[in-house]
Amino acid sequence: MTERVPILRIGDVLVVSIQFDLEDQTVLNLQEDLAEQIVARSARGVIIDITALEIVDSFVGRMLATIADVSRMLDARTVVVGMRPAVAITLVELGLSLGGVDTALDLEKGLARLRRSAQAADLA
Amino acid sequence: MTERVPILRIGDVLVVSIQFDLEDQTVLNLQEDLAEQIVARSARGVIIDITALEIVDSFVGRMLATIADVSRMLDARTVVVGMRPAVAITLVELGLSLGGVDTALDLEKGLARLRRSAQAADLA
Amino acid sequence: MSAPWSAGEEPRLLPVAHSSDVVQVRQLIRTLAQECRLSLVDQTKFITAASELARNTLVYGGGGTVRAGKAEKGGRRGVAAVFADEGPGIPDLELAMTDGWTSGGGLGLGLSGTRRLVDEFDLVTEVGVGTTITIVKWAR
Amino acid sequence: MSAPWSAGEEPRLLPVAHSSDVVQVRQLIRTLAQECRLSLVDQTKFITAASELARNTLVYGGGGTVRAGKAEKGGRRGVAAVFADEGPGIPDLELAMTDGWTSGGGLGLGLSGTRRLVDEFDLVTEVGVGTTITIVKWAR
Ligand SMILES: Nc1ncnc2c1ncn2[C@@H]1O[C@H](COP(=O)(O)OP(=O)(O)O)[C@@H](O)[C@H]1O
Ligand SMILES: Nc1ncnc2c1ncn2[C@@H]1O[C@H](COP(=O)(O)OP(=O)(O)O)[C@@H](O)[C@H]1O
Repeated sequence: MTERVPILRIGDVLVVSIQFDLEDQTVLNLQEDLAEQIVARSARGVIIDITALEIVDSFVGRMLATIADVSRMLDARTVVVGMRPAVAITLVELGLSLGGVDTALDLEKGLARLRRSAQAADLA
Repeated sequence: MTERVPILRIGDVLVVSIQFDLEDQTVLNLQEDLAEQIVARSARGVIIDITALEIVDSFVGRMLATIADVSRMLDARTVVVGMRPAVAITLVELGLSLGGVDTALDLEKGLARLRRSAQAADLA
Repeated sequence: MSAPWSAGEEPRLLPVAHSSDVVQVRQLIRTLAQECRLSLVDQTKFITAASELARNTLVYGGGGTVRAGKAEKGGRRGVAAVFADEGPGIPDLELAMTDGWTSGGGLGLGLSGTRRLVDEFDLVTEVGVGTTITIVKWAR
Repeated sequence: MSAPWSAGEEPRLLPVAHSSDVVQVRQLIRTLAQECRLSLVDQTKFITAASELARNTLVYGGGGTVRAGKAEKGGRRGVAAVFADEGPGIPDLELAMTDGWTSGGGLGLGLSGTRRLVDEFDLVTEVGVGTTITIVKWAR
């Protein structure tokens, strides 16, 4: 039995706040749940808050990259917020620079980023 | 004998709704038919509805990317609509993130996207 | 690896000689994956993997067969499929398994990508003799 | 290399047989890294390295153990961890240590990346016998 991470909604943005050290299977479940919810709720954005995460290893790092790609294919944008400096340093040294993953310092800045990009898309 | 997928027209947008599991040759035919129709009907947009598709493998994924590229060169925009969440996850894991392919959740959103981009282009 | 077929269940055999056979393979695998109660995402991954490999059997192997059925190992249940051909074989497996490498006009994601989509992946190939690939996905 | 355990300190032993054990390993290593007063960045690097290796022990080694404890050598203090399994071993170590190379569906960063994250890295492997990896991080 693996846990599931709750997915909240703020307007058309899905927000996931990872609050505890996740088992690999829970990470995979989250990936699938998010993809499903983007479509089910017509979400335009996803925010993954990793403020509470003390480490991000290659498994979780890969999930972040996958969610960014998957959400783009489902016409939503993903922003990862709250990455600790020590986590960023470690990820780079591990060899995982998460080039395709958009980041912001905190939830508020992440939401603002998504709002701006939604406006830009509506104008386009 | 291979089947051909019908191409509908809504205004200056071509709409293809893939309703069944396609043989590779049918996929190639569709690609060619679309390119021809874009020019013949002076289409400004193409919508490929894959709501009914349970899987998209690298062959079909590549067709989507090719149609997006070809239509761009013929001054039309392609939007892929109705991709299932499980398909998006699988494509990313397969290694095909379809970076150049624009997506929307459903036909209506896809048409709205094309309409906005046509307006933007007319203003430009 | 020989495929871990469930005892008492006969795997189904399909030919892969024509482009329409690849469609048949997808359909058979889909039925099996549902019967084995794979999750929707896992079904999708496994059918996609099978589609890639069946196309390779046809295009590069010059045709062959697919055997597919329920699998069981160490208390886990799932679905297995074996793609076999008597084609030219793969001279440089390391290369063929590399993302993006193709000897034809493909995207070069079939083998490498398929491996990521399944739980077990076994490839036996000999130049001039043929290629046999076994994949398994376990229900969670 | 045998791990340079501090005299009089018994390293802790944890099993790595299930996915949840990997979480336990991270937690134990975290406690030790804090007790050994590693800097925050060094703690993060060491826990991350341990997480990668514990997952490999589980996935590729078929399960095994982790011993972890305080370390001491030439006046330096730190934390050490030993990941041991009796799995298939690694046939081509050179290849396995290459950034991006994976025999499974991973990113192929576990071994190569881990080596960059720690101060000492020792890998002993024999095909058919198993794999033992020792890592150490010293407090600065
Ligand atoms: N059954 C097979 N028999 C012989 N060669 C094969 C077979 N399957 C794959 N290959 C070789 O491996 C290469 C990589 O295959 P793949 O990753 O599926 O990419 P693609 O199909 O796009 O070429 C092929 O281009 C081909 O040279
Ligand atoms: N404990 C182990 N036992 C056997 N093989 C291993 C072990 N650890 C790593 N390997 C092999 O080394 C390869 C590279 O490992 P790694 O760099 O961690 O990347 P990844 O875990 O993404 O495959 C693995 O794919 C596997 O073949």
